Amino acid sequence: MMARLDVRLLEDGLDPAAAYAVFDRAEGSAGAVVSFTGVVRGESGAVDYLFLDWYPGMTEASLQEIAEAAAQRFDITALSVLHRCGKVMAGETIVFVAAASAHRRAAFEAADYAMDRLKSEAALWKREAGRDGEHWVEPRAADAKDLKRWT
Amino acid sequence: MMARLDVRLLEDGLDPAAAYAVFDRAEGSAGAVVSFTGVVRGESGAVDYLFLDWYPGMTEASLQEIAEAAAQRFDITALSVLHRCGKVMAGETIVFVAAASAHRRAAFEAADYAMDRLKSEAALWKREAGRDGEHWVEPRAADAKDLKRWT
Amino acid sequence: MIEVLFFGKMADVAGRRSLTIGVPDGGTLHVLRDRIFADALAQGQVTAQDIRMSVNKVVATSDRRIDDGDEVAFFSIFSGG
Amino acid sequence: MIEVLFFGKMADVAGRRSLTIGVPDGGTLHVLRDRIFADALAQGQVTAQDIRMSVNKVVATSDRRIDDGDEVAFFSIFSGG
Repeated sequence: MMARLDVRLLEDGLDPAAAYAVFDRAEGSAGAVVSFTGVVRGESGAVDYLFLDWYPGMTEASLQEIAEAAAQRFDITALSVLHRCGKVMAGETIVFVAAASAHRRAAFEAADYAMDRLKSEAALWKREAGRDGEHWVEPRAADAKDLKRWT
Repeated sequence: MMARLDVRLLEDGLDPAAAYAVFDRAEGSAGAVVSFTGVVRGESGAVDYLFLDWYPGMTEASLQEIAEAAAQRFDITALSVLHRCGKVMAGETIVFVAAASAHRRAAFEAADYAMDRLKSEAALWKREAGRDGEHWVEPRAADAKDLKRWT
Repeated sequence: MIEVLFFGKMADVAGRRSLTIGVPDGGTLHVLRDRIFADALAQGQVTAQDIRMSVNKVVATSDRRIDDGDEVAFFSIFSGG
Repeated sequence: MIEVLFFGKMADVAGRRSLTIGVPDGGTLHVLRDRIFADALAQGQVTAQDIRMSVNKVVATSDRRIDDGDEVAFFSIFSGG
């Protein structure tokens, strides 16, 4: 049976506690829920905000494709992928992923896999603004290495 | 720097959404938060409840030891381990673990490691009550296998 | 006197949750275990290996010496959470 | 006419977010890319490999044919989230 997917690209805020509460209420009875929340780190004042450029339609499709691949690959009952776009201030949540499964391992792996792919393959372009001005961020070598774990 | 640990054995309820909100508010700025929530599965009516027998003092110490080992092993800033004891009805949350870190991978691994150890090594004795009466549950082979991943 | 506690399946086997008892001759967990679980062991209801032990809330082996005032516990293998 | 969109660093390089243009002779992404980014490529501001492309929101290679009414986009490598 296909997992229930909730994939959203959000131009406004993302409240992880609210997202967690909604997901847990709807999907918690599966047995195991794993969540991941990522926050933009200020790096001791070096980063003021990120701007995530996005291509309406293509960016959502890339998130959806990653969620579907996770659901196909792991024995999960539900997966939520919420991702910010536009301006995200330091201290704000940029991404929330939650996976539900009857099995602890599948829930962990689905969330982990989805995050590794999102960090490398989401159709987003990240510009960092801070103490040293603004610059586009390239994919990091560490993210490419994380992604390789699944091949 | 030692991570902040919040380890609690709970005789009454455990609200995972409230636990998540508290942890995220206090620790989310680290950058990455991974949570795990485990719920007692009714197995289509086969299980009515679990009774988790515990030894006051020794059981808490076993949870604390697991949390400290996770904090020592992984680069995390905070770890929360909340575990029920006593009677836990089908559909209720039995365990909540959350880890915060600057690094996605460390947060995932700390939560995963803590759960694997809790499932095998927490000083608890589990009795399952349901359609087929009551019986003590032995550690599962799958849990022993999960635990071996960390050695 | 020592306080003896029972947890998990061993509470069922012993038919009780606690017991206050004098330290037996020899003063090891082994002797106490064999005395308390004599019937269950004789009837094969449990084996000696099934019976885990602690002294003052620290897991111990059967050769552990016990002293007056200690808290001893007998229990089945931890099932985990 | 085709609608051309720019994202990420390529919006900075092109100095714009969008452009409406007639389909060029030859009708491939390659020709359109080289025309739009002629100055930046000549000045070494970007290389042809840096410029990723899509047609109708699907990632494409430079030999992809484009037709009247298509939506083309040029962008830098995805940075991920």
